[in-house]
Amino acid sequence: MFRKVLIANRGEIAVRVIRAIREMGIPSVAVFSDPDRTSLHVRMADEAARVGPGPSAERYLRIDRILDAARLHGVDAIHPGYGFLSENAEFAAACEAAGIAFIGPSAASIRAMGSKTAARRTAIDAGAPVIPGTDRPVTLDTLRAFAATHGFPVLLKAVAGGGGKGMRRVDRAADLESAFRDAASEADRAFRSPEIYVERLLERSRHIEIQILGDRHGNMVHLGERECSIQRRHQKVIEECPSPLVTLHPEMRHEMGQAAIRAARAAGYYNAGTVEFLVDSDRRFYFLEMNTRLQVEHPVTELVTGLDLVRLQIEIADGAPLPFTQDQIAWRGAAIECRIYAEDPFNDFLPYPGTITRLTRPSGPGIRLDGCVYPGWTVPMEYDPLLAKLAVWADTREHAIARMVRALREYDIGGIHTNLAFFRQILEDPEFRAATLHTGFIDEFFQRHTPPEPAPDLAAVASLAAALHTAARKLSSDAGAAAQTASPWQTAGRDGLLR
Amino acid sequence: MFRKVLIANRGEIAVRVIRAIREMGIPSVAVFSDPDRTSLHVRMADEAARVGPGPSAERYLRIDRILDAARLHGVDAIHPGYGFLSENAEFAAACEAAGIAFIGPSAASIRAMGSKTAARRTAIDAGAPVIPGTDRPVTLDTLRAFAATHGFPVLLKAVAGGGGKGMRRVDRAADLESAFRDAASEADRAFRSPEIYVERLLERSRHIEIQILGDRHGNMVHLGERECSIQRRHQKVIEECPSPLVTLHPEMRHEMGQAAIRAARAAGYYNAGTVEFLVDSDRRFYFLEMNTRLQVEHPVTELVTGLDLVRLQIEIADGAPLPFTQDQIAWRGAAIECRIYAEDPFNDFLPYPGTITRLTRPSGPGIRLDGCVYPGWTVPMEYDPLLAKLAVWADTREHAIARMVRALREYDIGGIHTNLAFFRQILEDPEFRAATLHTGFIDEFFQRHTPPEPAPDLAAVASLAAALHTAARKLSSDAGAAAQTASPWQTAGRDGLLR
Amino acid sequence: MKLALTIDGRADTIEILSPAPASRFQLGDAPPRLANVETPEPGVYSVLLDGCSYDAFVEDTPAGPVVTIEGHRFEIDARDPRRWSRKTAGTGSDTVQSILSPMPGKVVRVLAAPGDEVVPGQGIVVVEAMKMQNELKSNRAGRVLSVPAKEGATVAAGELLATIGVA
Amino acid sequence: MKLALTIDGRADTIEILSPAPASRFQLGDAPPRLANVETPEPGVYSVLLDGCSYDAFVEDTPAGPVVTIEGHRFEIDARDPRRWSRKTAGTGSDTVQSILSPMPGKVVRVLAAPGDEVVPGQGIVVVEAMKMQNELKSNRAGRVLSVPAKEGATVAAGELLATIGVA
Repeated sequence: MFRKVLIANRGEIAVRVIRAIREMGIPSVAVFSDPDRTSLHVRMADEAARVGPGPSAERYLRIDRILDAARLHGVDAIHPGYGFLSENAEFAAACEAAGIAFIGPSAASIRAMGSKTAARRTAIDAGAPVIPGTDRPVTLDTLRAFAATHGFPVLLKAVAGGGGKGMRRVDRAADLESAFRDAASEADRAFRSPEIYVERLLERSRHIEIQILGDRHGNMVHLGERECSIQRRHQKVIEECPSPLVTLHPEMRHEMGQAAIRAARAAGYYNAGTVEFLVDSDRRFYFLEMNTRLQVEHPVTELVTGLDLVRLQIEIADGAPLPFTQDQIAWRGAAIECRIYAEDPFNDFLPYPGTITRLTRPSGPGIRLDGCVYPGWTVPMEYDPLLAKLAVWADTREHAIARMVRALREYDIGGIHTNLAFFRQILEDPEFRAATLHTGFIDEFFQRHTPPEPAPDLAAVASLAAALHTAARKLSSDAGAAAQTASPWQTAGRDGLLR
Repeated sequence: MFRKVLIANRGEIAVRVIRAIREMGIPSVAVFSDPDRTSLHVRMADEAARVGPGPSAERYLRIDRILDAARLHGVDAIHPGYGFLSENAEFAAACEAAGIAFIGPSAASIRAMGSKTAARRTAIDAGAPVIPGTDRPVTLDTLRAFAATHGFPVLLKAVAGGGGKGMRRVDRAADLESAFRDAASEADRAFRSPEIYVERLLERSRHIEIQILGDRHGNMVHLGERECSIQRRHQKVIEECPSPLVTLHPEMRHEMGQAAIRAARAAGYYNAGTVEFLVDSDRRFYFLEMNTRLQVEHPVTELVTGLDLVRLQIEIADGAPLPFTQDQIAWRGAAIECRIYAEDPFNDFLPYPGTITRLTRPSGPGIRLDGCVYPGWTVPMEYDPLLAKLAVWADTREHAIARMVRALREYDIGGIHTNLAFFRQILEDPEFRAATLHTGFIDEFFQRHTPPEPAPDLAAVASLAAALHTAARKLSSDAGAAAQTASPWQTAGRDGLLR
Repeated sequence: MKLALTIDGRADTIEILSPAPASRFQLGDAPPRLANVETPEPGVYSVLLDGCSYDAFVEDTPAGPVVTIEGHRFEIDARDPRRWSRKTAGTGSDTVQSILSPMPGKVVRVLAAPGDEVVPGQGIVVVEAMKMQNELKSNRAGRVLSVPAKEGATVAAGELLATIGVA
Repeated sequence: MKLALTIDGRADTIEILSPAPASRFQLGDAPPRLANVETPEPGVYSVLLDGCSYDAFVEDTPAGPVVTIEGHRFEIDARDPRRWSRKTAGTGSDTVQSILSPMPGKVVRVLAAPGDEVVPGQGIVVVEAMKMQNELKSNRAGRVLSVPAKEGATVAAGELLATIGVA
């Protein structure tokens, strides 16, 4: 097994990977940019290396610096997490060239699937149905030609990556040019490639994806599906396993699973990966793309299958064969995950960085929390606003929803805006409970939804608490507060105590 | 289903029950003594009733006051938790007489099993093997006679309750009198009954118990076993499901399960209950007692079976039939629970109440935390020192142990002593890992164990942190600290701002 | 102690007749009520009112206290009526449109300069936070009066980025 | 700044040569070392030393700071050597046995009075906390000198309950 593993990432996923590595008895090495010096992944890791200099936002993309840190710390494997360098074939190749195992697929597989247009071609060759779209990056001219042929709406997508970055829905020809420009610019910032391709947009379709897992000896299984239809700005916010649609039509799991395995095999794939499908209202499914890395929403699969995907990733990278066959994989109960973001859902989901002043976390039966937040931590404005993933498990979807509502009620994050209250409204929505899910769900939700009216006494209690708090604030002297917040070291520097 | 449920308990189990009730959409009512006004169960419940006056330690034993609160709040069911009134037949009868459902077995079943000597007779009648002991309460004379006949060591036990209260091991005749006096006095304080009985003490035996569940329609199943051999002062501190012994000898689950069901049926039992066995080195098992209530360690069974025992208890009390049969119950993976106490394990496990100054809780995959602790809370000295139950699940016992060690490392509770570091030493102990478990494990552990030597740099970092902290403390003015801690309301009273 | 407060847009007054823990209070002209109030953690108020238990989380913002109870967020404007003063007139009016930053972030592009004529929907300033760019647009036609926003500067939520004289 | 400290019974000195975050420090006569130190939360020190990351939790107790790192508990006696003073002699000596409360709790029984002769193992005071009674015994023969403990009183850990003159 590996001597030491570096995690080329930050935030909750770095913490998740550190936990898995620690449970395997392997020392972990974190990397960090300056705004992340006191981030949880740095505090939790056994070792930590600053990756600098350069703009903070780009530190986690510096292949050279990360490999320097790996060598300095005597690391023999690197876990890339998701985002950043995780789908960068050059990085995978550079790791292997440096004699360091890349915990993921081969550089060749990343190339075959990492480019979304190349992936479409691979999927077509493997016999998977695809949505009408371009197999090459578009120019503004070829984009106009595609829209003229297939009609609107269309969806612009980044060739080089996923996660909603560089994605734009376009409903009319007049908007094509600005959408193309915006998408290319966003893709360039996110993936260092402005290339865009286009697909016909399927209205009211569901996003259902298959988790696959393959070893380096040719064995491959699927671990079932995840339903990720609840999205805002083309980014998933609630994920479930199993998909309620697949629960009603169990044959879909096998069919989509086999299609996913065929596509992955065509790319010579090993390690963990996800094949994403769109499913239309007639339950026909279409290959969307393959993510050649661990997925943000992997916990719901772990909760239902009982498998530890990160541990398995590491074992596979170390050359171990899969420890089970397809028919040994069992799905039990239902899991739901909410992505807790620092954002204001009632103001267009605008991100909201800042300092966490107060934190109460849900716990008890069936709760899994993967986060990177602690009281006093300042959420940096340089990175994604994902604070934590709150996942629940229960024996049925209905019970899981009730448990999630209970957990959301226990969860309090002070000092910034979060989407906690928004999730509670979604989870209590009759359409969500009836599993009428599609990728336009949130837009429609906002159109038909009126925010819940709080019970009358809630306002009375809020007024009382505010009045008592205001009175207490007035009474606590400014001097006391100032003494409390001044850095003793600054004071020390002045009065020379340190000499 | 019930309109509203009162929880006649406090601490982590009251919180656990509130969570289940909330997930069922039922309002919850907490009761509290004065030292518990700001305890988590009061803060979390929808409604709360003060139970007073009288000594704080006895508030949760006041049947009359609790029923008054239930009527005042319009409650139609009461969950007793464990301890306090949970095994009090009079309370169960009083609830039913008041038209309030008691979430537990009938008063008659509690009588049949609640008295440990009556339970022995019931078990014998049901054909379950028992350890040589008395079927009636002893006097000092009959105790001496028993010891003369069966030899030492013997174990004195309270007739009226479990949990290690009123339990004394006696190794020689000279100690009989003082042990009898101490045990009777402790039993009287804990259960309001000084009655003691005696059993032959089986050395190096294992404590393995069977969870049973029956409805009011005559259906009864067992949910497998829990191994609870790691005890200090006759009180469980680590529990596992499955028992590593049963994993090696799977037929034991069925045999003990059937014996447990026979004993429970003999008592006309319904709702959740636990039949405890001692297992000797030849894997012969002996009936110990039956706990006619939810068990502290129920989470490990829930994690492995996927069932929610509290939800099932409530459904059964409401008259629902069991939603599954014996052959639908499946066990997956391995779960371990550590009971986190406010005590100093390296000073004879003496309890250590006080104020929680700092709290960092473990989370991530496979962690379940049932607690009642928050930063700033003062652990009252009137009640049991149980702060939280840290449970983990993983696919194998080996992985669960690794996960528990990881979780313990993440867990920090400041301001009081806890047994967190002790658990880490036990979990890393080769004998524990080899599953060489017996009820004398902890005593032997202390005899053979030398505390781990910290890595040299840990002491350097500790010195540095202490020095920086001491310097910072010196620099922060006393005036500032005083301003921060003075109650603004006291100040308000003085300067008349409130008029 | 008496406070005027605006809670979710509705004006009211609250008078604290006796302090915590046995707090008597009066909302507007309603009869006085009694609540038991404890502060288990700074900024957290455990309130027992008519047998019900509430955990209210209070935080201070420049606009006043924000109280969160059971996931409901109450934005409160609380003032001592004895020191009552009208809020100073804001930067918004019928003839001047103020572009405010809707989130904490960094100004990455300034798209208009003082004197520029702008049309409805025209981008004025781009603010970025957490890898998301937000283009702030004029919602009316007019002429740019001022652009306090500077490229590269960090801005708070609600900070003034530009003003536009409406045509 | 220089401190004398006793860490887990071993005496040493530490000199802080430069403050946090880039903290140079010297332990005893060892070469100075450089650590990067941040305080993410009050009482929590995140220390990077030789590429390793440590989270040290510090709390103040009457006996000095207690530092917890990775579950190891270091009880530290830290003093400024410039204000060095010998600890005042404790209440223990060869001829007087002090019975101290080993835990915070309540005195539920006093079993001996000043002047009583006691034998080894004889109970002197019973302290109760969290439903557990702890009988504190004399470990030698002697005569009770004083019993500051009063039945019903709350005592802190380490508080003097009784003194016994050793025979």
